[in-house]
Amino acid sequence: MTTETLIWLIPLPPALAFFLIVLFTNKNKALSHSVGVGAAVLSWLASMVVFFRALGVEHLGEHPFVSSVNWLPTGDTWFKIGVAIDPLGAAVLFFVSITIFMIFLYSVGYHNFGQPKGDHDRAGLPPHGATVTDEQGHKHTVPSVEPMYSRFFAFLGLFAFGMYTLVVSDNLLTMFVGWEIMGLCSYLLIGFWYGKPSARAAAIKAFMTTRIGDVFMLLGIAFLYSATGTLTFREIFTEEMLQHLVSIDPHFLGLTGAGLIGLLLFIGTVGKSAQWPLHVWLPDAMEGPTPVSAMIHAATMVSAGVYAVIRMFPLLSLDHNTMTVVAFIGTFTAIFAATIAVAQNDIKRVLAYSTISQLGFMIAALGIGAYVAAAFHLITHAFFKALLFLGSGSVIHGMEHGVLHTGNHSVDPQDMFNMGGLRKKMPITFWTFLIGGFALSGFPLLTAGFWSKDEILADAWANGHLVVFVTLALAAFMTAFYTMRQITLTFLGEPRTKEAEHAQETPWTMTVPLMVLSVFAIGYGWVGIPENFLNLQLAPSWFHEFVGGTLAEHPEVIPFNPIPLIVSLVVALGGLLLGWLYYRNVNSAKEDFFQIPLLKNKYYFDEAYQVVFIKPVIWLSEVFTYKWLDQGLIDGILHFFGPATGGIGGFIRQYIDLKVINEFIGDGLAAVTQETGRTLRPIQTGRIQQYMMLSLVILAVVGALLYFMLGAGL
Amino acid sequence: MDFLKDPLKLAADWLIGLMTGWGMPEGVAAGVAAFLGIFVLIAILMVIDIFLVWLERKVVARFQDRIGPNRLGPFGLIQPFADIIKLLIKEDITPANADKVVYNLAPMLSMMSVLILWAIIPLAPSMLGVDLNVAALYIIATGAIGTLSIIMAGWSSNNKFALLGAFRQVAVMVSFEIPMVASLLIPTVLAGSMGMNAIIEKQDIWFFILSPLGALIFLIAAIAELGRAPFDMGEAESELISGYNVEYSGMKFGMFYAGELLHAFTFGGFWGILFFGGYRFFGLEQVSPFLSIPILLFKAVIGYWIIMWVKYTMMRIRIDHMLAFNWKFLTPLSFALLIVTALVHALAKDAALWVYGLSMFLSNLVLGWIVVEFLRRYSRAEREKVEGPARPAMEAAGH
Amino acid sequence: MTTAQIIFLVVAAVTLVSAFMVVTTRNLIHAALWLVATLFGVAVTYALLNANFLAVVQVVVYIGAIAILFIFAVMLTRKEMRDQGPQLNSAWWISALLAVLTFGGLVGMLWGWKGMDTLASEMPVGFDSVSALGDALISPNAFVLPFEVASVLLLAALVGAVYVAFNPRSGDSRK
Amino acid sequence: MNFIYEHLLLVILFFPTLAALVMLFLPAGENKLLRWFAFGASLVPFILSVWLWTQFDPNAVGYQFEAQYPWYQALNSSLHLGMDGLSLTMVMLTTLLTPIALLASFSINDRVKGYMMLFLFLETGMLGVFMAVDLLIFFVFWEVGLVPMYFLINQWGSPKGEREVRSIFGKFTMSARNYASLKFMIYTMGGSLGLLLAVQMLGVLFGNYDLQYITANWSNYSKDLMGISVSTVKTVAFWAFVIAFAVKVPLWPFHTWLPDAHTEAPTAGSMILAGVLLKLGAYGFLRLVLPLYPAEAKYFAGALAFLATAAIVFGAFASFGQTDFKRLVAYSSVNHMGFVVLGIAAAASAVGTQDATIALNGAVLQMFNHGLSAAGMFFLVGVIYERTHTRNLDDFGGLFPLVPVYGGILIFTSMASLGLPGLNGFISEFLVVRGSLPLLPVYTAISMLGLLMTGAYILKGIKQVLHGPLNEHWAHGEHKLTEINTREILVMAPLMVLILVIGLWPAWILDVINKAMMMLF
Amino acid sequence: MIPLSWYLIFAAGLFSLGLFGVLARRNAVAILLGVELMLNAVNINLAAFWRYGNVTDMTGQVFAIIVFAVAAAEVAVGLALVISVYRSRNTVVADEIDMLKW
Repeated sequence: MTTETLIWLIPLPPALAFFLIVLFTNKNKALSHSVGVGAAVLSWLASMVVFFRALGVEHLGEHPFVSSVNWLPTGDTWFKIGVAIDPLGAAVLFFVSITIFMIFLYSVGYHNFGQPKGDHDRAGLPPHGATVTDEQGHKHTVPSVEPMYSRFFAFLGLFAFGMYTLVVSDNLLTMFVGWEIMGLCSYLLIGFWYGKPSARAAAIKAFMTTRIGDVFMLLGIAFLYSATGTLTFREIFTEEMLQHLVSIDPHFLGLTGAGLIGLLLFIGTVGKSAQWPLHVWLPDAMEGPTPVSAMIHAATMVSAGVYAVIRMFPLLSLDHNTMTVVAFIGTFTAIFAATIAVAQNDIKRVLAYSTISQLGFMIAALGIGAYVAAAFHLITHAFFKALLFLGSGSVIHGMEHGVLHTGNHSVDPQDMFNMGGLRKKMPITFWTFLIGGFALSGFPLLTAGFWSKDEILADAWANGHLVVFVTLALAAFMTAFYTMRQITLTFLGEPRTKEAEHAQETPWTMTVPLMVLSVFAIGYGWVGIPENFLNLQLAPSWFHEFVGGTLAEHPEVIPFNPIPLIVSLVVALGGLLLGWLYYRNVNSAKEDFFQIPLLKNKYYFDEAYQVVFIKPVIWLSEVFTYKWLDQGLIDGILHFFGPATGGIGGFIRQYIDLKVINEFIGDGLAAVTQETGRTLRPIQTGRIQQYMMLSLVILAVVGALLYFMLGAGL
Repeated sequence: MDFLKDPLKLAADWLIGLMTGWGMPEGVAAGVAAFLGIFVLIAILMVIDIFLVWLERKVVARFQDRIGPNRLGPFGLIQPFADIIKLLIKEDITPANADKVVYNLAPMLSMMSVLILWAIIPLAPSMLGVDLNVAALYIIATGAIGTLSIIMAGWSSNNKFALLGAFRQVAVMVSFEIPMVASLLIPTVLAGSMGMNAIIEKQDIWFFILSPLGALIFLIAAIAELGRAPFDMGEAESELISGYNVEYSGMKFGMFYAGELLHAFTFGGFWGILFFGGYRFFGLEQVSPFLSIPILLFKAVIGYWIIMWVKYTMMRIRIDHMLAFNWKFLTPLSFALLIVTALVHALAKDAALWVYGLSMFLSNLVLGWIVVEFLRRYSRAEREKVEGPARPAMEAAGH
Repeated sequence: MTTAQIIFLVVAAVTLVSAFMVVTTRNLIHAALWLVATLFGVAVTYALLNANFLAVVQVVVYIGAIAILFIFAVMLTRKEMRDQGPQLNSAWWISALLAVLTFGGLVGMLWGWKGMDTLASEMPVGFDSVSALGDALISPNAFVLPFEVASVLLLAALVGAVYVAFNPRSGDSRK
Repeated sequence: MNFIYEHLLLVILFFPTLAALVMLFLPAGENKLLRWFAFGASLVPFILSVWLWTQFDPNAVGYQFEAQYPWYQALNSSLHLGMDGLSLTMVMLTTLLTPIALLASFSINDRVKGYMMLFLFLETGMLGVFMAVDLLIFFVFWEVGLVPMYFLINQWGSPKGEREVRSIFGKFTMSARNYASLKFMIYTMGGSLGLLLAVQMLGVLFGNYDLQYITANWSNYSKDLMGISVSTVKTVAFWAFVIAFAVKVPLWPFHTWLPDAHTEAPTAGSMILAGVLLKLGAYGFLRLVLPLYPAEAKYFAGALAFLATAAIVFGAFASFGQTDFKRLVAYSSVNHMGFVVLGIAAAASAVGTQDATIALNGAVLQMFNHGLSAAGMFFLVGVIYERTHTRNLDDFGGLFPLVPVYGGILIFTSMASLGLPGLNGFISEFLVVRGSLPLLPVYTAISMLGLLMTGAYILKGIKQVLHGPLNEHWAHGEHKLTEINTREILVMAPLMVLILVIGLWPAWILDVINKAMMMLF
Repeated sequence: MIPLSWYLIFAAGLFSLGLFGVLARRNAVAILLGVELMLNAVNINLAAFWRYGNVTDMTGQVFAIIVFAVAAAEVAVGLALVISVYRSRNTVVADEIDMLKW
């Protein structure tokens, strides 16, 4: 099979799995997850084949794998859609396929496959556990299987389809298709336990917030399309096309055409990658099952946002203003989210804010032109954040064991202050989580996070973006701090609750993905070690060479500078140390100095949005548009016509019809007619033959008259 | 050979030659010759009629396990002549208050309606009165005269039984004319012509095989048209003494009687012509009219025999059942059959002969099966309406 | 005088005499029978006009059905066998006058028409008027619609006649 | 067969009427027979129009399958039928939706015969508009479609509900369905008065009503008329046309009949109303307004776009503000049809350019797509209404576990309505936006707000019906909500398949539309 | 040969006789007899015009056929009416059936 065909086929298995599960196997849990995992394996295999074939191609950037077909007729021309794998695509495909595969596998265990059905479980709510009686007659409460098990795999499949589509597509439109399908899936998956009002609200919030971005992005796509006549990346990123875009003046805030398009597309990313000010949905998205969080935050959706920006980098970089905006948003988000993360107690929420923060890193990196660094951080982050989320899921799962054991459902299994000492109960989870956490913090030399984050800082320093550099360094410090806080509160020390004491290690389907991902969380950093690290003149960074090849102008290798290195060493190690020192003594939320209300309540952004946007929109909809405009004004005008017509009609009837027409004309005529009829009545004898004679006579007379009067020439 | 091939023309030519030799104008001579031909034909028919009386009596006797006429002549062959003599010498009674003209006209019309049918019967390819292009309708038209004669007889007799018989008979005849027309149209459709010769020439396969159902309908309608049992409403001895001809005696009655027999024989002949290939019999008709006439007559006798068979084995049907049978069953069926036949004919006429024949035959069969099935269900429903739902046999046995 | 003319004159005379009898005979049954004779005459006229189909149909429809119906109707609408009272109404002479006038008017009007002396057209060789008539009746380009309408009319008349003549007191024989 | 082929349009057009007339003779009580008969009869035009589709040559210029029958010869108006890519798409939509709607109506038990007959008449009315190549015929069918719909709403609409009518003359109440049907009828008729007048004017002017002839001559007609300058006449006539069609589409601010009519109509009525009847208006724009008044349309494109944008934005807002599920869906039609008109307005402003063609492609495809998704949505609302006898969103809640299949279908269809990429709505909306943006950038940008709110109200619907804590009222006892049944799934199946197929591979239908648009404009 | 005029005059005579019957006979059945005569007269004309006009154009004969159908219908309905009237009013004299006045 040619590589091109194979690329076409990559997204298909998950989509087919979706339809298979929805239409046929939804009653059978084992079959459903087999189909789902099988599809993930197929896609993974195909992705690996494509990836390794891509590795073997010299100058893949100039000669990517491409294939396209006609899709939409637009006048005389066709809009083509197609697939393409260039170095960036290949690199992204690599991590996407692995994480997706791992998440699929993980979900089997996470949703308690093989466990009995719950006693009171109902579709739409998380499983509550099942009571089983063992041989001795003792009753145990054990985790129960998810009631909508099959559905979960179907959604995951669709999600994977969206992501693969996004990665392999060679044009913005199909990319947008994948993008939006993921949006739908995130909606469905966040609202997976739709019975919970919070989940339902979170799902809508996620969808709507990202949709704000999407709408702008769509506008940007349309603009781009009408400006260039194509949406295919290869064709847009040619020299003359980019020049043409720059030359357009859209009369908007002094931006160039390229700048405006870039900005519009970037707003899409802001929504999707949860950048400030559209970040609010992502923490709430934690309402979904943990594999979903991993899926959304690590492997796919938020990465997709960054991926899109990386993709559009040649366009974005054309306009200085846009780049500034991007850099600002990224940097601000990085520090902003990091401060919030410090004050969160929910294990997943911390990770969520951490994700926002890390995405801010990437965006900031792009904003300062650090193309490769952003891509690199995207991938390493995907690995270790997926690891962390899956790890936290494992922790929660273990805690739920404990909750079921004690039967005390008031204990929140996600609150870190209810945990402690889990390293003994869940060793595999602990060690993998530790790896992930260290990677996130940028633990020097060993972890992937260090190399990628260091590269961003180095780029910022080298390009002279001092503000960005300082802010990001601060954010990195806080990252290390809250990561250590999390690890300390969760795993170290002694169990703070009974439930934590009874936590259990999770099954292999959950731990294997953790272990696999932890390998990448460490190892993947090594493919991007800069060649002049410590001026050692190592081999050229493979990642830099490979991914950098995507761009037409090969990004230059920045010279080594010890300052960013030292800074990143200091912030990472310092943060970790400080976190450990402080939190090993903190035993409850009250003792925590960082539970500042402003931070804990996320700077009151939700509340502000509620007041500034949502309430007015509801008022606008329910009262202004519907009640006042439609029912009041327009219908009011209409309702004027009905009664008015009725009134006119009434008048006419009363004074013209009844008086004049009826009484005078109508009745008068009738009286005359009646009198005439009465007089002429005797003519009617009722004898048919007399009638016939009469008619014949008349006929004869009339005929004769006609004959003679009209002339005999007839 | 000429004589064998076309004796009629030979004889006519000779006659005309003879008469023109006497000085007659040619037109008059042809007229006289034609008249002579008609006369000869009628004479032969009369003789045949006489033998039909004998045949009928013989056959009915056999059906009833008797011997029949056997005293006069060999096998009682002379018996009919004796009968005729008896009829001729009987007193000719005209009832009081009878409408004399009409009374006397009726038997003549009755006989006439039968005889003029022979104008269109082809005895041989070259031997027929007129090759009318509306011959099939002509059969019906002559039936109308028969009807007229019956009602005239019934009315002019000034007898309530006669009138009742005439009414009933006429009602039946008028009703059964419709399936008759429809079934006559089936050979017409198949042959593409109403002419008798054309219909016969088309019958490479007997139309009976192409349309057995049509032949059956024609037979039933013909029996009703003839007023023979089981449809002998006009006579119905047990109810009306003798129906419309109750007041007739002597040779006037004889004319009704002989007319009926000849009519039956004639319809047997038409049955043979329309559905069994007429004078055709494996090419024998090509040899000589002297072969084809016996072939036709043989077929007519067979038809006549079947009509007799029906008459002497079936019981009489009540008048309302009979009319209901016609209007609710036979007429719709005949129309349905006509439509089916026309459709199949239109669809399959260009196909191979065996395909055409088979599809025709099968379509008839299918239609017949549907009808029988429908009748079965209908009658079961009717029975259940009267008797209540049929009980299972076991339960019934228990009572 | 050719043979055809003689035949025509004879037929016409018989027909007209019969027709006269139809309208004047006291006995209605006789009138109906005279009508049969008239109709026969008309049928023969058709035959003279080479309209075979019309001739045969005339016999089938008029004599076989309509005349019979008349006879039935006459018989059903009388109390005695003999007809009582005058058969013509008091104004019969006006009617006679009108009829004569009509005849005179018609003939008078026809008299001046130049087409009166037309002779019969030549029949094309091999022309079968029956099949031509059949084609005309069912051809969409010709008369299929009137033909179908006529059939609907007949059906309606059938149903209507049954309904009108049905005696509700006698009821349905099946009940 | 040859006869049918030669008169294919006529057969498709009048077969439903014929079937309805035959139905007149079917026994009134035999509901099953009547339903199946009507359903079967409506399948025939569908099959024929599929055949039509296969026989249609998208590359041929002008009308195909043209057929002309004498009609009103004194006026030189003839029953002139024709078909191009535009009408073909709409005819397909109509003949597809009618059997589906009839299948959806199998649950009607009240006066089935009349109901089914009205539906079949309705089909003829709608098809006639799409097939007419004669202005007078167009108008006749335009009005013919109203009558059955009026009775369907008035007689078979939701039985409950009072409507308080407030006006400056005071207040009074009437039954909701009566109000809705009256409003629908009078509004549409009132709107089309101007159209009638304008059509008559054209007819008098040109001595015939042949669309092709008038199109060829009217747009560059330059003599004064009745002492008034031709440009004034044209402007007035243009607005007469526009208002008639705008009411039908409906454009803001002529849209208020729509939520009432849709809400009160029986389920299948709403399906057809939203699925096809609204398209008549848009079709009118494409078939008559743009070809007849290119200059005026170009001049007033901005105004049209303003109204379209208002429809999009206000429609979306109003939809979001509803508590009645069906009304929510009804307002969504205003929103979606706004995109159609936006595309048309954009195209009017620059006829002949590629952008215009794309915008028109989008508009026509949006018509087709909205026909599918709106019909589906209304049907789904009807399904749940039939079971619960309430449409109030607050009465539902958390029904997903009770009706998983229904829920899945509802989400699927909602997403099509929302314009999710991969489903049909996205393609058309994208094309409209793509086509309009360079031509009418401000309006297009504002309409994006509507697109955003589309998401909001769709999600609101799903949230209130399917998600959230289960309303125990529907979980047990006599109120227990039953799952969507096989018939109802069969109703949805073709819609869903088409939604998906067009979403993934739109070229098969868009190619026909595209070629038609290229030839028309 | 026979000129067309013979047929026309013959038909006119028949028609006038029928007309007389219709106008003068008292019995309703007899009136209908007269009507039949008139119809036949018309038919003769139709057939004659066919024969004397264009023979291949079957319009005349078709008209005659349709007149047959009309006549049959007329007789069926007319006689049914007569019988119905007779049943209710016990008379078939046209002059006595004169309720339908004023």
